[in-house]
Amino acid sequence: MFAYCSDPQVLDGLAWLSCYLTTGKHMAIYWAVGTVLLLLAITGPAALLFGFGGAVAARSPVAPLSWLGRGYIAIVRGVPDIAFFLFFVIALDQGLEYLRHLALCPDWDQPVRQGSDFLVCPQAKLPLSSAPQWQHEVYGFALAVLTFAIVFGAFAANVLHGAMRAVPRAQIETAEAYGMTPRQTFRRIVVPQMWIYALPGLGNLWMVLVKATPLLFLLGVEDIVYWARELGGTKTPQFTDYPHGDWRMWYFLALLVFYLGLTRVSEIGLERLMIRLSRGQATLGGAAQGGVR
Amino acid sequence: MDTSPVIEIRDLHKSYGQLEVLKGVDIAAPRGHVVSLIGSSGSGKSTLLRCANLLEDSQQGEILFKGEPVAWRGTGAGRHPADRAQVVRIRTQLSMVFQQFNLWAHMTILQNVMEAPVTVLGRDRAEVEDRARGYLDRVGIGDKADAWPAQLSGGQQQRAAIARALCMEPAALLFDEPTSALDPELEQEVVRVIKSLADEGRTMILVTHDMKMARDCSDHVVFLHQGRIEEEGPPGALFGAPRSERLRGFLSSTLAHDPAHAAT
Amino acid sequence: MDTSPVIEIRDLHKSYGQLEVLKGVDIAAPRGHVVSLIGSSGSGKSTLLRCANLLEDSQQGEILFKGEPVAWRGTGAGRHPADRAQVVRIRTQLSMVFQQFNLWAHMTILQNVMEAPVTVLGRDRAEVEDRARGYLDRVGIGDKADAWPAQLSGGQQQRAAIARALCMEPAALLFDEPTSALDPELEQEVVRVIKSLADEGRTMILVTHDMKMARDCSDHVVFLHQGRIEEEGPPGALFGAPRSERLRGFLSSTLAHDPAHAAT
Amino acid sequence: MSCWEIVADYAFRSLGYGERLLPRSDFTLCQQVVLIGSGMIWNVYFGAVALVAGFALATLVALGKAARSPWLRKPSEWFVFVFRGSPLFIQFFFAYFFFLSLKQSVPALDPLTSAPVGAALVLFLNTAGYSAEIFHGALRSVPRGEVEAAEAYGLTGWPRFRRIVWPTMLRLAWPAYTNEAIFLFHATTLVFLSGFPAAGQKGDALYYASYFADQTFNPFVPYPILALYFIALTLVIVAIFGAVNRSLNRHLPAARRPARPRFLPQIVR
Amino acid sequence: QDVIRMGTEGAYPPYNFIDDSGEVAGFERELGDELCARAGLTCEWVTTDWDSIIPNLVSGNYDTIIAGMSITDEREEVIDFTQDYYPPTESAYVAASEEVDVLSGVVSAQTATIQAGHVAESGAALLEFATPEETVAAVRDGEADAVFADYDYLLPLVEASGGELMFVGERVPLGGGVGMGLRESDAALRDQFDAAITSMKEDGTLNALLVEWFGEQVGTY
Ligand SMILES: Nc1ncnc2c1ncn2[C@@H]1O[C@H](COP(=O)(O)OP(=O)(O)OP(=O)(O)O)[C@@H](O)[C@H]1O
Ligand SMILES: Nc1ncnc2c1ncn2[C@@H]1O[C@H](COP(=O)(O)OP(=O)(O)OP(=O)(O)O)[C@@H](O)[C@H]1O
Ligand SMILES: [Mg+2]
Ligand SMILES: [Mg+2]
Repeated sequence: MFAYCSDPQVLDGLAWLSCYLTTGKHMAIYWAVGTVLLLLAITGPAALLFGFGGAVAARSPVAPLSWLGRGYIAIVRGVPDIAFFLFFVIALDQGLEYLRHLALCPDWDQPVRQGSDFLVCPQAKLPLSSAPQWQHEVYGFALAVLTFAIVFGAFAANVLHGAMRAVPRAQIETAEAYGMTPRQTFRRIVVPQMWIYALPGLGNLWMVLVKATPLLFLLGVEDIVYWARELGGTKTPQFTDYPHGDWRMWYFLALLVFYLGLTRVSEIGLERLMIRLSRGQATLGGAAQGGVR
Repeated sequence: MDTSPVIEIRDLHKSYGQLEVLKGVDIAAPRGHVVSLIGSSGSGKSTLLRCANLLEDSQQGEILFKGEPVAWRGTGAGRHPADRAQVVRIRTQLSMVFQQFNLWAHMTILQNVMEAPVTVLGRDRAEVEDRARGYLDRVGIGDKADAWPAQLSGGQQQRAAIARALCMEPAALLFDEPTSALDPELEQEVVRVIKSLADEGRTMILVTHDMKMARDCSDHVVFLHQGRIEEEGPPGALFGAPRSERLRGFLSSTLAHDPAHAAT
Repeated sequence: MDTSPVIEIRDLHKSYGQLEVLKGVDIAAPRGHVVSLIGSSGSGKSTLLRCANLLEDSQQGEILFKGEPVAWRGTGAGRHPADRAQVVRIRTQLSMVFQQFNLWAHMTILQNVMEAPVTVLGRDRAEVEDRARGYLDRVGIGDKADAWPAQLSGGQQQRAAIARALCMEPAALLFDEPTSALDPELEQEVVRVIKSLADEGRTMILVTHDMKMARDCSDHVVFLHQGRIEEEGPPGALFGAPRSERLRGFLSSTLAHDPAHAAT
Repeated sequence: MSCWEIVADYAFRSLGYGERLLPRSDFTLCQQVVLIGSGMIWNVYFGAVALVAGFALATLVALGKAARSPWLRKPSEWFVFVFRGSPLFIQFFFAYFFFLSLKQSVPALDPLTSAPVGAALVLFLNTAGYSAEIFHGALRSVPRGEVEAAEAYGLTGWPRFRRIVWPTMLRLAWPAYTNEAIFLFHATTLVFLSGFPAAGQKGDALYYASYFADQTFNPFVPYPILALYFIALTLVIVAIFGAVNRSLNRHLPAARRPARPRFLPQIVR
Repeated sequence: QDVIRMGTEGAYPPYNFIDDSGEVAGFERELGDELCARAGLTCEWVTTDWDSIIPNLVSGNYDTIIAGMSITDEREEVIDFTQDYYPPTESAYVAASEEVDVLSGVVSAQTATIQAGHVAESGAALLEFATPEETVAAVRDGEADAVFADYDYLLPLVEASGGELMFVGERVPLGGGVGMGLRESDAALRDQFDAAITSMKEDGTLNALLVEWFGEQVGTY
């Protein structure tokens, strides 16, 4: 990075550290921070969307839709995210490629499964094997986002489903009495009022999601924890210009600070939201803001 | 003037589990008429109103709105309205003031009043706002338009609930003890409102514990006792010469010890 | 008999943010007396009761219970009771019936009534249960002992709230419109209860919109108007010969059109 | 070898009973099902211990967070912040280091570095942090009228909390708390994945599942088995929590018209 | 096929690791680049988690595995290997003192590896850690008496420890040689790489590479 870094053996103290912390490998961990933040920024809303869809489906009066929603919640919520990531992503990837295969190569005569191999026609590969590396990475990232969203969507659906039921019945009845259709009642009364019941649960879910980002590595995305492990592990002089002992402690400490910071920011945001939502409500939280009886 | 009933209830039965609350009630409210429902606490008055606008399923009997009978599906405890569109259609023409007010907690008072006309009837927002403020002024809480329900006194909440019902400008209204939290002055104002609504041709069913109000407003008074109609008739006759023992007992407590006596 | 006030309020001021609700109110209720608080909706009656049992912090003025002044910490908007033990001590001798009842939703009616005597006063459970059932019978909902609050009619909930207050057998009671949801018959019963409580030497402050009730029960009537006491005195004088313009206007609506006239 | 023999050999392998060695070749479905199921014993153990103990601590911490005194509030806030704010495996990592150094000075604390004690302790603290926040949030949604009524009747402090606030808080918190319980059981798979060492090939369900995935190079058999086990476990949790939820909500009138089975939405009209 | 994607782990020096500049480096990097050059292929390097390295290959996410993977019968059933480019490997015990009895003490190994299986069978008390790093740390902390791992992985660590760690007990030959893994359906590609390996073996460049990365005592062809 810096000009004086060409021969690290002669450096010491801060100069050494400044070179050490700016190696290409360290750049990768800084990038990974961005990856994690980007993943969270996309997955959060996406999971909420899945959750909302799941909750709406689960409470639908149409039986098959309701089964679908309940099944989604029950099954996906039942599987530990790790186990899910260990086989689901590959399955998802194969599923997508298989669909493309059916669509793009109707004349393909060889079987798709040959022994343990999974072979689709070259045009159906996702992304195409000729695609540049960044496309592979974006695709992997997109699969990760989708998987996270599906998994956490199931939990969000459960929270939202509960919150919808926590809305006092009198409030809903009144809307019905005024001729609102179920949809209007849902949109105008249930949804605005459910947030106050849902937010603590959703906030927690968000925290769990943030803390699940280390699992990204299982999905083939190199996240900060992967790099922290890699960088912190003992380095012998043979393979690096910057040999050191087991420094995982320090890297993990840095991770701890990073995650605590992220948590703090999230908490402040959630707190603001909560204050906004409980404005004027006759609850202990609403009352804490004063002026409410 | 058309005098066929706007709201008609025939032989209505309603139970909560084992508890039979309504045991065959018939009521007919023609256009522009006010029918008052009196009776002791727990006699089923609120339940009757809630059945009338289909918030509760009843187990037996007919409900007709403007001559159109509600279509049912199933029987007994499994009886539900068959046609959701019909239910919505009836309800948009039938506003209710709840005994516990049930203001929507997440909306300001003004939003509460504007909500149904804008969302359900699809009226123009600005026009509805004018009208809503007018009704809020009329019930004397124009200055509370931007307060939350939880910040209002009991009487103010009740008045907001009344304004909300009025703003729908429905063909018929159901009032469940609309003056329970109001002082005599405001009560008189509500009586005036009800009378002017009747003059406009709106039909009302009014549950009240206030015999004076029942007497002042209604064209017809129904005395409900333990889920049955014990006695009914025009207010003059009913209050002047109650026939049944029960009604006489019920009214006696109103007539004794009246400040009116002391004042005169 | 000791006639020093059990509840005394001196120059009480209370604001919600910008809105000044109580602007210097003085009230004294001696032992065994019933003080009625009348006034239009939003005049600050509920707020006064809530200040009296320290549910709301007031910004200025004194509150004394049995001659003992509440100790304060801080001033103005930052004023709070200084001594929690004192607050608890006062409250266990001072029961309140809320305007919105505030029954504990997760307990049955009987549990609601038994809760405070057992948990706070540490009374014997079996003995309290007997007493609680007695009070429930007295207000006419003995058969609802095992129902949940959400299953009761408005009037039944109100009666449960009254039974809950009575079961504490406190030195003083605060009633916030205790008969708003009750029919005239039950109202008379509540009047009787209040009178017998007064005879037992209990002190009461009663907020009501029912002038007849105020007249029947009270030793002293206070007319609150916009956060100030506009007029006060014994019921006979106050209702018989109101001095202030406002009170006369307020009462006029009660006196006109009374079914009592029609009946006689 | 019949499946019954496999059950006899491996059903309690995760606890150290039965066959000393794991199967090395010719893996059968039965072996996978039995061994992964054997590992579930640990997942259930970790989850149950942490959940029960965590519930109590969470309640205290939630109360602490709501307390007026900064002496109670600040430590509670920090506790929740740290345990909710950092990934579980970092907690495992530091806890393991910490326990290692602890036992060097206090030999009696030797078991702390073993998973059954150390990991359970970390999971307990972790779930307490999350649950405390859920409870705290629910605390703020308790209807004010009921709390005021309690105050007015002299119910303060502990009795007020236990009799009035707590039941309502639980009712409001329950859906989110159910989620947390499920998360906790899922998190137990991290114990051997990145937390504590597994001694003598005694591990949890994921340990055996990844063992088989590694030996057979086929993730599509052991992980779905693991998933099915967890779905079953989750269904049990949901059933138990659902029963509690029903009793917490028993005072509320049931929804009037339960979603009636309707195959065709009323589009026509 | 225009681009061959080479899958590796990037965490197993000296076979493959991530160098200071964040690139895949090591013996297999140099070998792989040379093989591609000889076979006339364009190659691209991809890192992936060891646990899913074979499933990802058969599902087509990359085309070869070149990650220090020993040729075993079990693996042969699922994928194809080229001929070995590293002679059969040995595993070794490392301890903090000479006296340790590796057959009855506590021995650490990485979870679910051949080494872990060997320790379990040897009668020693096995202590499994998720990463190789932790297995060595356990010896330093006294949690384990010895660590059992690949000799080539341990050697640099022992050398860098300054006498704190030492080899003890017998070395154990485990696994066949190391080869490149390919899908069974990719026979043509395998033949190309096989030919390239043969040519490197023949002209001595492979031996030179082995010595460069593993030192003089390494087995050669
Ligand atoms: N939490 C609050 N925040 C702001 N304003 C409030 C709050 N509670 C009450 N107020 C206002 O204080 C005034 C007095 O309220 P209070 O409840 O004491 O009236 P009241 O005399 O009991 O009336 P009612 O007979 O209608 O019950 C009202 O104008 C009300 O809007
Ligand atoms: N959800 C319910 N479940 C069970 N019983 C109920 C329910 N709602 C009402 N009831 C019972 O039905 C009866 C009639 O109740 P309703 O509310 O109609 O009385 P009401 O005439 O309006 O009385 P009030 O004047 O006290 O409001 C009461 O005995 C009540 O306890
Ligand atoms: Mg009623
Ligand atoms: Mg009031």
